[in-house]
Amino acid sequence: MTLVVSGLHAWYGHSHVLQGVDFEVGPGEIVALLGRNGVGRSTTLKALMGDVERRGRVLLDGARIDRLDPHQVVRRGLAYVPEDRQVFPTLTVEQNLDLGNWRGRAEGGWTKPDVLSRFPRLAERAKVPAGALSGGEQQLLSMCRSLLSNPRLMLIDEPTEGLAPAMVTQVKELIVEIAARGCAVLLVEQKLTIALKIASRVLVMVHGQMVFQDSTAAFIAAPEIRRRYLEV
Amino acid sequence: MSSLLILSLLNGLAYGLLLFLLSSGLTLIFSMMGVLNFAHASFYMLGAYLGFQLSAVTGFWVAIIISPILVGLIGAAVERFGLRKVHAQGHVAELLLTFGLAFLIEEVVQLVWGRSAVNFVLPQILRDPMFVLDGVAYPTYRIFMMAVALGMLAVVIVFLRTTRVGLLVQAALGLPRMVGMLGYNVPRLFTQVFAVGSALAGLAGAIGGAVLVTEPAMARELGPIVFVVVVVGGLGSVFGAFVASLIIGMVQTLAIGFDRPIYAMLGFGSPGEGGLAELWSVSLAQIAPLLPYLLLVLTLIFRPRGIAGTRDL
Amino acid sequence: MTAAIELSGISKSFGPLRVIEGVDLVIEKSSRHAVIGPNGAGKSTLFHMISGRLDVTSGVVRLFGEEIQNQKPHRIARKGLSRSFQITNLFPRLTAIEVLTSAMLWPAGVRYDFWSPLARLRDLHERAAAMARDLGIASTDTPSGLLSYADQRALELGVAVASDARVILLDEPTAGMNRDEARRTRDLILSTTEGRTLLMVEHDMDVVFGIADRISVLASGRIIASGTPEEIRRNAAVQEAYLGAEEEIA
Amino acid sequence: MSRYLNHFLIALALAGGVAVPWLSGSSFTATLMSQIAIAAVFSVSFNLMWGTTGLLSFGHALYFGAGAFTVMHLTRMVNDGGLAVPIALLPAAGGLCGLVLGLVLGSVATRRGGIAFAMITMGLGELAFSLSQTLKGTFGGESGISADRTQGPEMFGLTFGPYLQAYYLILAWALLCLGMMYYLTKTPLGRIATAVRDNPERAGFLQFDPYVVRLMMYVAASVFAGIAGGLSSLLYEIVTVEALSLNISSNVVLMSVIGGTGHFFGPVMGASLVTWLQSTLSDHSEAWLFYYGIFFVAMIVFAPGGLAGIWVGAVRMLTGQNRLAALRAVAGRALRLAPLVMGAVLAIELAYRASVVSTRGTELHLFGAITLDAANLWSWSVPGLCLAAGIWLLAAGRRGARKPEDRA
Amino acid sequence: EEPIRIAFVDPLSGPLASSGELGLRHYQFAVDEINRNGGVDGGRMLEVVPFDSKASPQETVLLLRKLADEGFHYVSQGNGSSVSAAIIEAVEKNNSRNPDQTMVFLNYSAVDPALTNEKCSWWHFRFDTEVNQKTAEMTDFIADNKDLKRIYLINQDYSFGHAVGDAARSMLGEKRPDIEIVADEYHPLMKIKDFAPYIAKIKASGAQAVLTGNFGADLTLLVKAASDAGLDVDWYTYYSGLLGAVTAMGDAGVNKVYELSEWHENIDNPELAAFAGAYKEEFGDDWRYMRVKFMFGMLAQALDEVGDDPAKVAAALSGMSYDTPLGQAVMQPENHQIIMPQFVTVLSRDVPNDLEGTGIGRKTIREFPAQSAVVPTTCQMKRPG
Ligand SMILES: Nc1ncnc2c1ncn2[C@@H]1O[C@H](COP(=O)(O)OP(=O)(O)OP(=O)(O)O)[C@@H](O)[C@H]1O
Ligand SMILES: Nc1ncnc2c1ncn2[C@@H]1O[C@H](COP(=O)(O)OP(=O)(O)OP(=O)(O)O)[C@@H](O)[C@H]1O
Ligand SMILES: CC(C)C[C@H](N)C(=O)O
Ligand SMILES: [Mg+2]
Ligand SMILES: [Mg+2]
Repeated sequence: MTLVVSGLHAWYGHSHVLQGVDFEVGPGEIVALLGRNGVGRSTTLKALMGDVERRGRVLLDGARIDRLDPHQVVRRGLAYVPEDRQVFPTLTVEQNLDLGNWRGRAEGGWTKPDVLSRFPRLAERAKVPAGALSGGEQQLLSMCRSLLSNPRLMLIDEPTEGLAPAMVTQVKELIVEIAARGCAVLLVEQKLTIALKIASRVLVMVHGQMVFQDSTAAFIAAPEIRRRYLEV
Repeated sequence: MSSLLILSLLNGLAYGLLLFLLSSGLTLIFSMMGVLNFAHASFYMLGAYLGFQLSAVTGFWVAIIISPILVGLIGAAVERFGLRKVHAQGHVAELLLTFGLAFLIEEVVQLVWGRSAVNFVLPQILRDPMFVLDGVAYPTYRIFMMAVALGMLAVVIVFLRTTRVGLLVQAALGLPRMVGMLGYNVPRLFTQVFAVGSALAGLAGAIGGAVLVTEPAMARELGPIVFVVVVVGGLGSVFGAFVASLIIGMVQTLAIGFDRPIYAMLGFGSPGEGGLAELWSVSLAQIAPLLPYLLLVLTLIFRPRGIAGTRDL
Repeated sequence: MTAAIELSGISKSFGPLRVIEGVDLVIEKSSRHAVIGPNGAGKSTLFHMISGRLDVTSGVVRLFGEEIQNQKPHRIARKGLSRSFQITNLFPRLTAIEVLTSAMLWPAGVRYDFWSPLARLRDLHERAAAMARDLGIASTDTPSGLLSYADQRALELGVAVASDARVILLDEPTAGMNRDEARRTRDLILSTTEGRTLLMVEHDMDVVFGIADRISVLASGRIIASGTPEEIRRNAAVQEAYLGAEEEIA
Repeated sequence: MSRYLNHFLIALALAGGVAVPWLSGSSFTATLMSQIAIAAVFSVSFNLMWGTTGLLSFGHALYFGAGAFTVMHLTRMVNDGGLAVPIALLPAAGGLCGLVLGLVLGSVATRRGGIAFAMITMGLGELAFSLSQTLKGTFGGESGISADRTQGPEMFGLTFGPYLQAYYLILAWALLCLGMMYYLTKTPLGRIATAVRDNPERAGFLQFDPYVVRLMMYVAASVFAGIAGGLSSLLYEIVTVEALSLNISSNVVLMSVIGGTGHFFGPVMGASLVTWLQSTLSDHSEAWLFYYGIFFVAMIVFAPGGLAGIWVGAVRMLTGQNRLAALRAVAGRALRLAPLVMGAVLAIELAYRASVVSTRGTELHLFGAITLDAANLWSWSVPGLCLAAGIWLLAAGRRGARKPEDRA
Repeated sequence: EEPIRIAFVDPLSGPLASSGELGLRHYQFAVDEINRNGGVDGGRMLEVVPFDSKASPQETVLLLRKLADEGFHYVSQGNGSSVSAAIIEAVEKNNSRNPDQTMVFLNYSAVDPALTNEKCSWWHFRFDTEVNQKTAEMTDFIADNKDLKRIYLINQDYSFGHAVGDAARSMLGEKRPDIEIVADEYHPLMKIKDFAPYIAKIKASGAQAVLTGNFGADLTLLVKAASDAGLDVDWYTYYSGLLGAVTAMGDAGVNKVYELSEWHENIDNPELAAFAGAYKEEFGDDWRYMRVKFMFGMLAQALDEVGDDPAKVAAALSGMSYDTPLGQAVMQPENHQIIMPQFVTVLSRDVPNDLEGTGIGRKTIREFPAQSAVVPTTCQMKRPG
């Protein structure tokens, strides 16, 4: 799987948020998308999904997916974990997970028993309406739900927000494993310590444009980038 | 048991089941999509008129199959070109749209078929008595109507149990975009659900129109009662709607059969004239029409989730 | 001297699920107390029970010595308790100023008043405007539902501190903020809660250690440790249940 | 700027309201404008619940009807000499009745918001309606009860017999009510009501009991609806159980929504337009209900902010930077839509004439000169051509519109 | 010269619309005839202008105000006694408050007795016999049926229906105390869709006959339900000749359904038959209300006598005698109620003319002269001025 993005623009009404973004994500890679608040990282993910007004070329293994509706994009193998969790509050944890598995059957990869055994808390709460879960639990659920479609590329937005440190470690391990099992990850993450630890490449964004694109090592080696674009 | 009681019970059952047939579609639409579809009874009316028109060409049996399909298609169009456009503004906008639609459908029906009742009659085989009880014939069509309603109940329940449509729609209500981003075509799903719900109304119309009367006011009169059934039955519960329909059907029918002034029922003498006397001398049949609404209000106060609902309204 | 908040033996069950199991906790007047703990430990649930959003299954909650468990939120609020929510819970069609004045009405002695014009309460309006400035809310005349996420979080905090409540409960006030914003918010919390009692839940250890003078750790519905920040940092059980590897704290 | 424009328009509307019936000298105009004034009070009172407090009521006719019957019964008492109060003051009793009923029923209805509230009010409304049909002694059955507004103690030497006098009486009451309701939205209760509308639970954490807030707003709405009902019984001098029916309840929803529930004056606009349409359109076309329905649906789909929303947009446009360009765009769109609308109207009119319901024969006369005959197939080509042209223009316009691809 | 306009105010929408439209067609046809014959008052034409009463008294009151504004002098209505009552009051108020613009109300079909008794008005003229008159004649006829022992009264729950029930009960009680009235039932107006529960009750009561004033859907559905249930009783009705009723009853009604009316399709009078035939020719449905023709005849007579002045027309109508082809009709001056000959009919297949193409029509089995419609009145007529 290779995702190639070129000249991606996006708008909210009249505000032009993405102004020509180019980048790539290779198979099995974890790519961290960094930037200050409000530079358009979440919008980039939404634009890939087709959830905002957009223009540009997005190629998934050579096929254009930039004119598709979100559900069609998902059927091509992308999955999305939104920053505000978006669990279905009236459905139980289990039902939430079932909906994630749109293929309707468990094949190879990730299955419901898989994720439930990995996060016993979710298993305990299987029959509880997702709206009653604690903030952190909802975050986990949201991620597991998207995972069950066994995507080829996952777009994950701020997965560790509101998680306790111990849980953060678990999520970090999960992401690493997702990638290890062959699914590429495009990760938006506030906490640099985590992002840098698991990502193989780093994208830095400022005002709707990419200003840096290189390996993690190169990023660490260039502290001025960090100072200029990430710190206030 | 007196034959009047048996007949009243049977009539109540038949009416209740017709109500159920009509409201099962709304239960689907309302509890799944949250759309308080004021045009639902209008789809019922369309089903009746189309059934009438078609039966002249194709005969009754084909007509009661095609008519619901046509109504379903109309429903799909309404969802696709109307509701979908206002969906983002919330349920009230949807409600108001269907409200206006009910208006329009009534006008169109009058334009095409005139302002008085049309002569929609059942085939003779259904009009023949099924049995005769104490000199009163019980026509076959009532039994037929009951059978269709029970069949519908089974179909709907199986449909909801075995598919995840119910879950999806419920999820999509609050977070349609998220459902889309899990790989489902939400707009199409809504259209389908709405079409199926409308088609059920159409079926009720095709049968009910022939059994009762097919006339332009039929929608307006049944409109509010359908909501009572859905709310009393409980949001999301087809079975609840079934029970509620039966209760309302029975109450309405028995009140006519065993009409009595209130004071007499409570064992008092005649209250004479004036003052509160009027309230006392009201008879059971006279208050029958308000019983469903009383039931509605009491349900909402004391048991907001209805008879078998899964969540509060 | 009575404590600001005193929980004795409170428990919460949802059906068969026991989420809080006999928590005892004393929050001294004018202290800044943080509750930390793993996700799903029951921190928000605890807040909900104190503030009246949820009923307690058993146990007693005292606010300045008075029992308040199972009372309606507005009754508890009137006794001098105010809170914010982990998941933004505002008035989307009101502007920031309107939201803040609404929060100031009752404390200013204006109740279900339908006879005097709002416009006469000029000082209220000015205080709200000043507060919006302090919170760094960019636009005060757009509906708050259209504000950016960070502004909404700030407003969430603002509503909690706008009233003159003596006790303030903050549920993850800095969630979703980057480090600088979190730092700014920390200062804001410090200044606005001056002289009042603060109880907060927070996962950002910078903020916790920067604000709290006492910390309690909640895990699986029980308090497993309570103490000063230093004691908590050193507590092995806490390390294991919550903090995980040391590196993440920094 | 836009503020002054608004004030100017309100002043203009007021002046028109005072002068027009007097200048026109037509009792029908006076009656129509009385109806509008009553409808305005009624729909603004509805909007105190819906627009301000977020409570959608499907049973608001209950208070309108109760007020109307109360005032009617009192008027009869005055007519019979059993009560010596100037009839002009009686609408206050309608308000009082609304107050009492609102408190009693509201304490049940406002426990819950949302759809539950909508359904419970619908239930209460239908309950009251059914009950009133049953109690023929009090409500007069189908024929209703009637009285004479001129038979009673005089006030300032006025009998209120002539329609113009009656109109000014009603106008005075209406302005008083509208003023009070406007004021209410500007008080702390009004503010908190909007907070309750947006998020009742959180309002509770601001120390206000959302239930009390809802109840107070509900009662206020009931009071003014009761006064509106009382005014209607002065105007018509007859009330039937119709006044309590779902028709009235839904009509007030329609009027408020068409007018726009986001603005105080939206419902006033809606009430004016709808009342005017209802009483004049039916004279000009058999298809008036059809047009009314289409208009309503079109408003919902294309102008969710209602008339007030359109108005605000228009003011913004007129006071904005490129007002000429905007005006040109609007004019262009109107021109493009014209053939479509014309074709549709012609088609509808012909369809009604061709249909069984026609009471006017099959001929349609246009501008005095052209005659179309619905029975003649050729006549149908006229609307046909208009529609085709309209659709072509629309499609062309859409093709010409800027696409997102062309931006940036 | 301007035509003389008559406002026709009847339901043209809603469940009663078909009755209103039927009336309107009758009006237009009757007026056309007069206009063809040279109009009235030395050559002025008559014009019928339809208005929708929406079957609502309140709407109608409003409408009347508009009519006054637009200078209408003649208002006519028939469907719904409650609307008529409202019109009477509104006309009274208008004529006293607005003496330059008086109006006359011509009622062609609303037959609640109150309208010419306690609610009577100088400005209201009723051209149909009211319930007490009809019932007096009908019960005379019933009284002759010696086999009848048990009768069931079922009527619509509003002023007209109650009038029928009350009249039938008291008059039957007087004329045939031995007949048991097994029920005096009232059902909601135009709301019942399924009369089966009522039929079960009628059956259970053991009634041999049903007397009902029901009209429109309330009659057709009642009879339809009875025929589906195989209920075998005689029907005494006032409106079974109206739209759709005969079609709905079909053979179940033959020799079972009796009706009282001022004319029917099998009366052997060439002039009226030709008139009805011409109507059928033009509109394709049956002429039913001969009283509409009589009413316009009387109006034309009044206009010819005194010209287009409503006050004078009212005075001329009051007490007017008019020669119909079936005998003399008189507008009683003491209450402005017409008296005219009436016929009791029964449905039969054995008739030259049918209704609605069913092959079934009415045939006379008893005639009542105009005088037998004279019943006492409580009206205290107040002449204006
Ligand atoms: N729905 C929206 N409508 C209008 N503007 C929006 C909307 N969502 C985001 N924006 C604006 O677009 C810009 C980019 O938003 P985005 O959510 O992509 O930022 P981000 O980089 O993810 O930052 P963060 O998540 O830390 O706030 C911001 O300025 C934001 O205010
Ligand atoms: N209505 C409910 N039914 C069942 N379980 C519930 C309900 N409400 C809360 N819970 C459970 O109670 C536990 C405590 O939740 P709470 O929100 O208090 O956690 P928390 O400590 O605030 O966590 P976080 O830091 O993630 O916000 C969770 O595991 C949650 O699933
Ligand atoms: C036209 C008629 C059926 C009207 C009815 N007789 C009434 O008086 O109300
Ligand atoms: Mg983001
Ligand atoms: Mg929490």
